[in-house]
Amino acid sequence: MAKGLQFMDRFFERMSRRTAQQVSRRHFVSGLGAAMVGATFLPVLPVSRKAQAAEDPAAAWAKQVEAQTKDPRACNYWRYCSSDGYLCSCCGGGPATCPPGSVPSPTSWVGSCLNPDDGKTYLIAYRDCCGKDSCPKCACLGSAGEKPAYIPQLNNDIIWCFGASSMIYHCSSAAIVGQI
Amino acid sequence: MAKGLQFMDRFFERMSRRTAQQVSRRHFVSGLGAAMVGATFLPVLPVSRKAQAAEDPAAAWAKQVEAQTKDPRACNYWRYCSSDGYLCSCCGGGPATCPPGSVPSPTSWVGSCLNPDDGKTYLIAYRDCCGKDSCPKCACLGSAGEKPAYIPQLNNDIIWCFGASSMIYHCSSAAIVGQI
Amino acid sequence: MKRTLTSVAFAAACLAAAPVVLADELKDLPASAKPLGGEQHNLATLSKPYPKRVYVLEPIFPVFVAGKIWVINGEKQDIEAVMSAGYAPNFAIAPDHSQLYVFDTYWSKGFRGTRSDMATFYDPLNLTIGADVDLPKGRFLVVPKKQNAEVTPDGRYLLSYNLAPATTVSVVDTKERKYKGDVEIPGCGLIFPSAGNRFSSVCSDGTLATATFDANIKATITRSSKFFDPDGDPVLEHVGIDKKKGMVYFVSYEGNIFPVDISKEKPAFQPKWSLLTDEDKAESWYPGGWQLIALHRATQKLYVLMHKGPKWTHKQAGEEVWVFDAKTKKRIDRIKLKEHAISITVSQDAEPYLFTQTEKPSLITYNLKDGSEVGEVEFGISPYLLYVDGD
Amino acid sequence: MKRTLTSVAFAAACLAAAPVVLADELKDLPASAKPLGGEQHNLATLSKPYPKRVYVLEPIFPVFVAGKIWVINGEKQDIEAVMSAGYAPNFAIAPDHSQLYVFDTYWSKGFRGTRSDMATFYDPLNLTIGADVDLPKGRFLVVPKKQNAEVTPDGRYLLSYNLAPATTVSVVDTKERKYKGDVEIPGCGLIFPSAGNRFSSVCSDGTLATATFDANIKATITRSSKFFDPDGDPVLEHVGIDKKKGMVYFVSYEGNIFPVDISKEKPAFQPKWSLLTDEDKAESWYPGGWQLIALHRATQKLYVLMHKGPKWTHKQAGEEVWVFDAKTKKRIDRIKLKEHAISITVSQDAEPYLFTQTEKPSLITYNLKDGSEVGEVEFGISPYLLYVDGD
Repeated sequence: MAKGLQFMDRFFERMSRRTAQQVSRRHFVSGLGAAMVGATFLPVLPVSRKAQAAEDPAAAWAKQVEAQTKDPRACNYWRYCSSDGYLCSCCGGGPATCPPGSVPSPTSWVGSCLNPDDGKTYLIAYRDCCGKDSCPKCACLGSAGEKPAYIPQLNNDIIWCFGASSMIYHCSSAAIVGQI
Repeated sequence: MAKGLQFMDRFFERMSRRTAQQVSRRHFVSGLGAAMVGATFLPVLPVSRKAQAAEDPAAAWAKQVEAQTKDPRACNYWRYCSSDGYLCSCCGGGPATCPPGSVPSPTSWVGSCLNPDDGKTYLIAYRDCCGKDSCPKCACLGSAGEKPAYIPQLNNDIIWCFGASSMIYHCSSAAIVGQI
Repeated sequence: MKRTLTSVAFAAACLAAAPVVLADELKDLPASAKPLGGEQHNLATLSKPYPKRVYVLEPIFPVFVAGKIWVINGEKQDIEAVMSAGYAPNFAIAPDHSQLYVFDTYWSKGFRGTRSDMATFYDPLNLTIGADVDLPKGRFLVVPKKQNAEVTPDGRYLLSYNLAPATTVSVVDTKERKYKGDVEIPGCGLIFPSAGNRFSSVCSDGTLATATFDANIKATITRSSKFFDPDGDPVLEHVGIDKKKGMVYFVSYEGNIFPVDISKEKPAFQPKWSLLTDEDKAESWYPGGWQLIALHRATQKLYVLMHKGPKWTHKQAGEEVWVFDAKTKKRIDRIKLKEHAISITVSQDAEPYLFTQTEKPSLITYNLKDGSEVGEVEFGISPYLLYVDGD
Repeated sequence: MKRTLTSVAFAAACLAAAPVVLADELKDLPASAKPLGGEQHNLATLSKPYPKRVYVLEPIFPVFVAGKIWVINGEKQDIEAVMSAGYAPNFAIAPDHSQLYVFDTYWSKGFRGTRSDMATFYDPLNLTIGADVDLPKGRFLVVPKKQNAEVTPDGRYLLSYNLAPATTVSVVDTKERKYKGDVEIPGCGLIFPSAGNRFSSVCSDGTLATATFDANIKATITRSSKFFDPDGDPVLEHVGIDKKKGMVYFVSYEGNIFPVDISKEKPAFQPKWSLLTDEDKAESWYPGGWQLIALHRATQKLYVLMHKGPKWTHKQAGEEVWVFDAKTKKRIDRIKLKEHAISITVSQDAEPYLFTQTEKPSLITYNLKDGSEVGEVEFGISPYLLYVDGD
């Protein structure tokens, strides 16, 4: 089992214990948000795994859609290889900027996408902007490396607003957080 | 001033007095509903006015859209000359039948449409079906004889759910209630 | 299966505008991975109001319980933000641009449960909510029309029309952020604010009612004589309006303009005039659409959406915009629209743009200098009403 | 202007199914008018459940706060009713057809305010609401997937998955109409009910968790050994399922079928087999879509939406439905779809229909006797999940 999944299990386990202690869901979620936002330790614990270019979903996607780095309002913008939803870039925000009046989520999942300009693979945090109903422009469905929701830390169908003041999905952003 | 308008004014006046007596809006509306549904006297007080075929909006509409009497799911079905909204006929109801799970409104406005089969003009009660969000199939916009909302008894933009248990518009029905 | 999708976890970023300090946190990355400091998850704010910003109110017809308001950059033809709203919302802008107001109705369980009506105060830069002011008498639930909710010229009061079926206007004090009372306007509708404590309404008998209210919302109502024929040629609900001067241009089904000066306590009715020549009438031109008329204040030009009838097509989208000089009462231009439009407005600056809401739907913008197309932006399912800063 | 639009008033009709007694009331009509007794304002009810009725759940993506459920007559290709719903709803049908269940989430002011989560009980004929059962732990908010909410085979309990981010299953007693408690399934998701007090879930480590709970919702969880590789070839979330026999056919990204018998306390894993021949693989065929697989119970035929990849296109709409005999593990038919589909289901009767939700969007129905098209009905903006009575 990969490190990330171990982390997730620990994470779930910890949260489950809290649930078991009869912490109400709403306190629980807001507690989580506070914990995550306020914590010095930010729980980014990636999974280590050997790259095999031939089966690299990021590279496959970049090739399939002719990924580009110029237009963050197009579905084939390189960072969106695993993004599912409405692009914040089309709704008054940017690839890593929430539109006015929305609420940036403190939580996200992290995928990896290939930058076609430098040929390098970057870690992308898929963070939702929350607090308003769907934005809804530029619906894009990237699914490179995306997994079912029983592996939540790799799933893009989930409303990634955990820890935000609202669980309402407005749009999808994609921030660079590392490089592989 | 036409009889209908007089009636409306009296109606408004009576209601205004009640409002002034600090009856809350919700009690007020439900009281209205009860009054209208339960009353032996149903306040249908049409306006008398001489017909002039040349300017008859019902006849003009029937000609313009090639009104028909066979398909109540088409916008040119003869009764819909002044109907604005989604046809209940397309959502599990009929021209005078609300779809399952919706709430028939006890109030309506009354227009008149020409039946192209018998060449006669009928009074049509435009009753909304309420209680669920838009149905939403067969959007039709008839505006024959339709007036601005400051003449509410002739306006089809209004949510005609007064007196129903819900002010949420689901679809539009059109029942025959008389003949001119 | 091997893959390079290697880095997967809940990632925690900091809230708006605070930098994300991921650098130290990526120590558990695989050897091949380098943290990059982490891109901020920023939160955008709007620039200050400017004349060519357009707010487009969208009652979403197939999902009527949840409307939207689109904030459009009319210079760049771009979306600046999207606001969420409820059932048949209305919108207004404070005259000093200091607030945006949404008049709204919700049910606690979406389409059922407890109803609540409110005026919501939005900061115009952050689009954050400053207040929900309860409207205890409710709101008029209708396909949204601009003059069903307004703000007084001094910005002091919000006015929200209600028909339940008594016809009243709810008054909200914007300073106190409180509902203050209702003004009864029996048999009338629509709100044309003319002073800090005065507004006029159109009545079903063809008169204009003018209500003046005091600080306790005690009102006196005066009724004008009949100035239009509600049976033969009623005026439409959308008007050309100069809120600063207190001038309203009503347009009727038959294409007549009824100018009314509401700046004084007693409305002054100017002679009606027709948009249509005999030739136009022979060609069966009619005004029509939804928000079908706009006024450019500085030049007193009127812009009217026109289509070829027959009669009783007053809601049909327009294929042309006709331009009139309200002073000379002459048509001075015809703009053939690229796409038929249901609503129009104009910016109030010196080099105005014409904004047209098409049936497509899209917002197509024309430069009024020469009628040329500036651009087109597509959004929404059924956008309906247009507002510009300073209109 | 003269006109014959003469009869205008508030007209009051009686409520559902009660006749309107207008005859006596039209005495004030103009001389030319004759009352006609007045047409009733009736209220329709649904016919009894039947195998080819399809419930289509629509999370409306551009207006996500307000979903819908469409009740479709799959025989006549017609809309029987439209139900309103909230945010990312789920749906379930009582095994005895006595209730419809909507698992739902609302905010008191549409997109803001107080959140409430509930299981709503609907009468299947009148579509009236019998109960809202509060789900105090919330619900999993995600693009709706069928196995996130279920009902036990005996109809006794509703099971609703939650990730907040603790992973639990909320249990509602349908007799008492009360929330009874939550079962924790750490690291697992999806619900496959197998008995009145038992369900299985898929875990992120490739195992199956099986939870058995008592009347107080005290649960014991057992974990199987790993039966699929979550890194290399995870199983998708939608399955072919025989809820009566307790048989689940998982399908994986790479087109493998993992049959699991969950009818006993301990799940029995049958050998995996592939949908794909070497030739199919050479042509790059993959399963894909959303609800991409269906089982016809009586014949144990599996229907799978297929498209030509590349890899990682597991959500791409299918261009063909491949038919497999789950006993012989052989493909027995290929149905070329008129329109690409994201979701499919089949009726469970002896002459089954295949229902396909297309991207158009529309519901296109095929007769499985010969693959011929039965008809097409268009509705909605983004319908997503299909349910049939008895599936």
